[in-house]
Amino acid sequence: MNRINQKLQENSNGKLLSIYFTAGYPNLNETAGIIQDLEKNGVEMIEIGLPFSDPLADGPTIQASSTQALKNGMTTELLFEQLKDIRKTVTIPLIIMGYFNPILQYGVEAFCKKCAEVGIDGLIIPDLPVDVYNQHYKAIFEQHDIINAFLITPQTSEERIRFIDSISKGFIYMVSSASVTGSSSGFGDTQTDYFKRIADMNLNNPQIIGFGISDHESFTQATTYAKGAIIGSAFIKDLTSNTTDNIGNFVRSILN
Amino acid sequence: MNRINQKLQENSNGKLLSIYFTAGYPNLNETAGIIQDLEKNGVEMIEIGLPFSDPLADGPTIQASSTQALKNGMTTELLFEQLKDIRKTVTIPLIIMGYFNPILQYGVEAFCKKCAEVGIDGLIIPDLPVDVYNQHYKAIFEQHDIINAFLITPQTSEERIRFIDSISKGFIYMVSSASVTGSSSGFGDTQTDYFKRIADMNLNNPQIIGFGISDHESFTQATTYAKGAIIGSAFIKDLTSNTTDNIGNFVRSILN
Amino acid sequence: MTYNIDEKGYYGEFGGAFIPEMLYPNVEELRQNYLKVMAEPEFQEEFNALLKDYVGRPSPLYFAKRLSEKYHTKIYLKREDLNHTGAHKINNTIGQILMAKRLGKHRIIAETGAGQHGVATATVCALMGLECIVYMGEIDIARQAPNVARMKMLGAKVLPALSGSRTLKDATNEAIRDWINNPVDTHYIIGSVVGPHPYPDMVARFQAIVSEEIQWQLKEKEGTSKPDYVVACVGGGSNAAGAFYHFLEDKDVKLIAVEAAGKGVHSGESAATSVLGKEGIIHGSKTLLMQTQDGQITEPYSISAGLDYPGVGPMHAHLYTSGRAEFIAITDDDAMTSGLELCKMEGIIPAIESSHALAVLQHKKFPPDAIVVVSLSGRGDKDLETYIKHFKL
Amino acid sequence: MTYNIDEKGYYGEFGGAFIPEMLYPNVEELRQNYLKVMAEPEFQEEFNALLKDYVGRPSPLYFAKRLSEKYHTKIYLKREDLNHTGAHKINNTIGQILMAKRLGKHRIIAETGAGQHGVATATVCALMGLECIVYMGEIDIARQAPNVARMKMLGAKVLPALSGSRTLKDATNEAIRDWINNPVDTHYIIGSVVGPHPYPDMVARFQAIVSEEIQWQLKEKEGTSKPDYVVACVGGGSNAAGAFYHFLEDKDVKLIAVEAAGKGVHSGESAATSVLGKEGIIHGSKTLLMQTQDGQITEPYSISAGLDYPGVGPMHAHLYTSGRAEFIAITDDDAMTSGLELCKMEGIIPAIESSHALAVLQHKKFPPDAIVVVSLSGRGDKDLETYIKHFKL
Ligand SMILES: Cc1ncc(COP(=O)(O)O)c(C=O)c1O
Ligand SMILES: Cc1ncc(COP(=O)(O)O)c(C=O)c1O
Repeated sequence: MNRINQKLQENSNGKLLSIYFTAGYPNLNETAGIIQDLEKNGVEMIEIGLPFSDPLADGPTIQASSTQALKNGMTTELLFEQLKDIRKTVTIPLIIMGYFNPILQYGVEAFCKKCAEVGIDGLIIPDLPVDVYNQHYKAIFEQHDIINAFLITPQTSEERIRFIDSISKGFIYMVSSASVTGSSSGFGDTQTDYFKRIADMNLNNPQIIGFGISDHESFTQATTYAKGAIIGSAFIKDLTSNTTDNIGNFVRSILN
Repeated sequence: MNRINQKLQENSNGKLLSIYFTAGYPNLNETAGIIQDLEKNGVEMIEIGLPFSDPLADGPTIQASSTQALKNGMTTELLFEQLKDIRKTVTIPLIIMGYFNPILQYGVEAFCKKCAEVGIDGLIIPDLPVDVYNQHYKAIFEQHDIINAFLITPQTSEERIRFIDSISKGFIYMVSSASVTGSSSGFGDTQTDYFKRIADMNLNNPQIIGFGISDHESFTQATTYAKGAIIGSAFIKDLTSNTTDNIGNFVRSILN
Repeated sequence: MTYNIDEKGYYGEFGGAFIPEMLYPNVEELRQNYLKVMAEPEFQEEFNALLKDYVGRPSPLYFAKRLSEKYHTKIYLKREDLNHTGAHKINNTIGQILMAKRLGKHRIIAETGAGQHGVATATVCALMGLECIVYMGEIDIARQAPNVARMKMLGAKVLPALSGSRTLKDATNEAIRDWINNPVDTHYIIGSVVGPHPYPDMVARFQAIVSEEIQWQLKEKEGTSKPDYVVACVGGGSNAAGAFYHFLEDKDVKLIAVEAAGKGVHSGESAATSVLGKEGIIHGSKTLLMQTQDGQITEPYSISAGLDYPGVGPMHAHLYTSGRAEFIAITDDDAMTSGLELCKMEGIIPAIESSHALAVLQHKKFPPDAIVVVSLSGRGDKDLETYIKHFKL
Repeated sequence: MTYNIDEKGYYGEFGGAFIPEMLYPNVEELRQNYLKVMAEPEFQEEFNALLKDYVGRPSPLYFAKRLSEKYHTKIYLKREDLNHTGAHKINNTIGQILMAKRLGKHRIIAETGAGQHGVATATVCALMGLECIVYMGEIDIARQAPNVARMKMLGAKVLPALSGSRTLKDATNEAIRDWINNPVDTHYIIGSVVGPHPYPDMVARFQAIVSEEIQWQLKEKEGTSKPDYVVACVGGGSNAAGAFYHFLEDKDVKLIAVEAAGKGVHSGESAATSVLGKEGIIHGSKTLLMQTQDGQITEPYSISAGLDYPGVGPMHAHLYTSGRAEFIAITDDDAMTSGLELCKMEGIIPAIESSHALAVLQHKKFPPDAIVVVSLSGRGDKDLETYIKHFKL
């Protein structure tokens, strides 16, 4: 069974914390270290950002981290190299989150194969629409047992959510509000209504909420309605100000 | 008999020197003094420039002198005031040279009357065309015995020269080359051919050459073909560098 | 009474050719030939083809919906701003360059204020491969920098006029001096309905295409070829002459000429010639002009370089004294406000000259069913810096 | 083989809508409606009326006599420079603003490179009274200052894109981000035939008026509605798409697409996508783009802000790989020389983008009786400073 599915099944309290970070940021060769630290401190799933020159769904924080990572020399090849022994030490699900073009250039099949080799469990590709995936790439992903997670937003119609649910094999990435990453913090009524609405749909796939989660309060709010929550920009900011030494403190501040 | 006609008759050697200066330049109240000095030193006719804001037939030297004269406070009224006793001391013909608009504002009739009163003998108004003069103002000028001198240029057709000659009562102002004042110095073949051509026309009115005469040589060249010659810009320049003290020297440098 | 020119070159008492003898052959050559040349079918054909394919005529007659709603009247804008080079000026320079070629001239001079006429002249000279010298006041060179750059690109030589107020009047003096010095090979393309006869009439005829188009365009849109009002700014008066031309003799069409009041008509910094001027001679023409009692020409002021002229063309002097046209003076501030209003409401950045015409809407109430045609004589690209500074944008 | 779009939104292998889910409702709404809306008679009527009376269409098809003589072929210039706001861009923004209104949007965003699309968008927003935000690379803001001033005058907010190369690509990213953040009330007016389906097709259809006019204008002038060659520069590709549109399926008409070679195609400072690019995804579309082996999008370079884009629209990717169009890359220097040549020989100051198209005349010999239509996509007023500096005028 894919580690993602396993994790989602075994995590029973429904407060799964997932952390996003950009590979190669702030320093080129800390990818494995950050992953290990995160796991050690109680993070249950990790999105490893494959940096992209034009991350159009991301806000300024993640954009800047991607730019820096690329400047530092991060490449697709290097990331896989850094991850090649990751399964010797890490057991939680690992997801690569990246834009479609670098994956396309690597070759979708080659990319999936390589992911499987190093122990990556899933992908999140914001600009690969579910329809294109479904038509062209589903078979490849499934062959390599790579889970592709799709996004839904407050504007996604019920019909489309059901369709996405039908295609999904792991979880649904629920964007808290229609916005790029890092845009807002804390949730109001509009958002909790939306969380409720989706929870009430009783989808096949569990939902993990992302975008706009930055602290214990918003994490708690999100995980009231969904299986888990993803923190990205807030973690990047913490890495920027406090370096990797603070990872434990950061994770604790979210969980407790 | 008008002093201009008298002078042109009595001047037998055909080397009449006429000087132009701008009234009010370089200082406001030297008009009468300059005129007296010029006569004393052998100048036989004088054009007193009534300064104008937009002297479009004049080159930079006379333009600048006009601008300065106006700044100094020269006005039509003041010029007549400065000239009111001029005939107590000066006998040579005096001509006012000015653009038409200030004269029009004064009133053409009033202007001619005033000229006659103070002893001005003639006018040169570069932008009052002979045709307009002939139709509208001839009678007024003649009533006050003011001679209006017209210009001809190398481009003026023979027919038109004959017409201008028929209208003229004193002399014809022969512009040495088609140009604004102060543009050139010394005469080449084109110009002497033109001088000869006009001389050979045996016009009723004597010709006085102006524009481009600046020294003894060009004065001599011009007066070989014409009754006299007018110096303007060269004299203004001399006033600018050497003040009125040098008038005698300047005139002598032209004549000898 | 006619509002057109008579055989002697006068509009009523105004006009004529008060020129030094040095210019006589040039002006006379033009006077004897201009009507004949303009009537030649080949001339007409060449002129019209260039107006269509090069200038981009007809310029639209655009119904300004939002502006009309705001001012409760039917406002049409005659879009001379869409012409090649961005103003009505090119209608005239196309005509005159064809004239100059037929007269065998191969050197062209021009004066310019806002630079639009200079650009339009440099343009047609490039088109015909003729040498081009443009005189421009030193102050205007500074305040209309984009147009100076355009003239240079087009291969024209821009010479600064350093005398007097160093604006349009002085540039005109310099151009006339140049012409005096170059009487044989040079044609002087005057940029407005000013100067000695036949210039005012010739330029008006070249600009008359504007009202000719208004007639048929309005017929298409409103079923009548007669607007109730035609509004145009007046520097020298060429865009107004063009917009008025075919309506001059039809008093059903009310004509409104808009002058620049600068900082206020009586502020001492103004260019409102009809109010402040008296009959006199400027640049070879008898007309109304701003002058001292002594007949010295006054230095005018307007925020708009194209209206900063102490005279008006003789046609306009006649329209004013005869009462045929209403003259309205608009201050810098009001013009700027109306210019910005057009930007914000219709998406059109007008030349500051044209903004003066637009500002009439602030000052005069028109009946709700009146058809008001405003001459949008040029676009405001040349004026961006002035606008931005004025509004601190 | 067809060169038009298929039902799925692809030109051959290129196109599609590679967008984040956040944009799905917006793009889908547009996809479902655009053809329907465009087919409505009232839409057609409003669109055509604005093109005529506001934009000033038809734009002339001008026979460039002196240029034709020099290059021994028949050169026609399609004068998009005469459009209101000075480029072809407004054809599209007029169409899209009408579309946005019908979709009930009241906030408009746009990206801009040269500023022409930004000005064209700000213009139509002012015309319709809609809020307007324009994203523009910080570098482009500096090198296209006049257009920034114009946008401000028109009431648009210009926001600098500070990431990446700080040019068009990054401005586009910012605009997309804004759209993601404002999914309900906002319409994104993309300025070229790029972006997710249906944008490339929608923009091409709005620009198709260009080739529609070429057909009947050429018929009038040459008795045939088919040019032998159509030449257009390609930034994103919208002016080329418009100029090619009605000739796409007719191989008698040779199509030449001109890209910016910057300092030389292989100098590392270039924007010649067809040569340097590979298939990939940029701004929601599968197309050719300049990228590293790793799929990172390269920062392109061109002296021309409007061609400084690392991709081309999917239509052009298909025209290139299928061989339907010839692609020629023109350096900064050659473009500038051809731009100045047009100034000096025809009195037209072209946008530097358009100068790239003109420079094909230096590089390719056309038969003497060939009809070569060059898309003069815009005027050079925005580029004066660059020209002046380049030539030290
Ligand atoms: C756009 C524009 N409008 C009006 C004028 C004023 O000139 P005229 O009164 O001759 O139309 C100018 C002069 O430069 C101008 O550029
Ligand atoms: C005048 C002009 N031409 C061409 C272009 C390039 O765009 P496209 O390839 O979409 O026509 C631009 C873009 O700004 C432009 O302003």
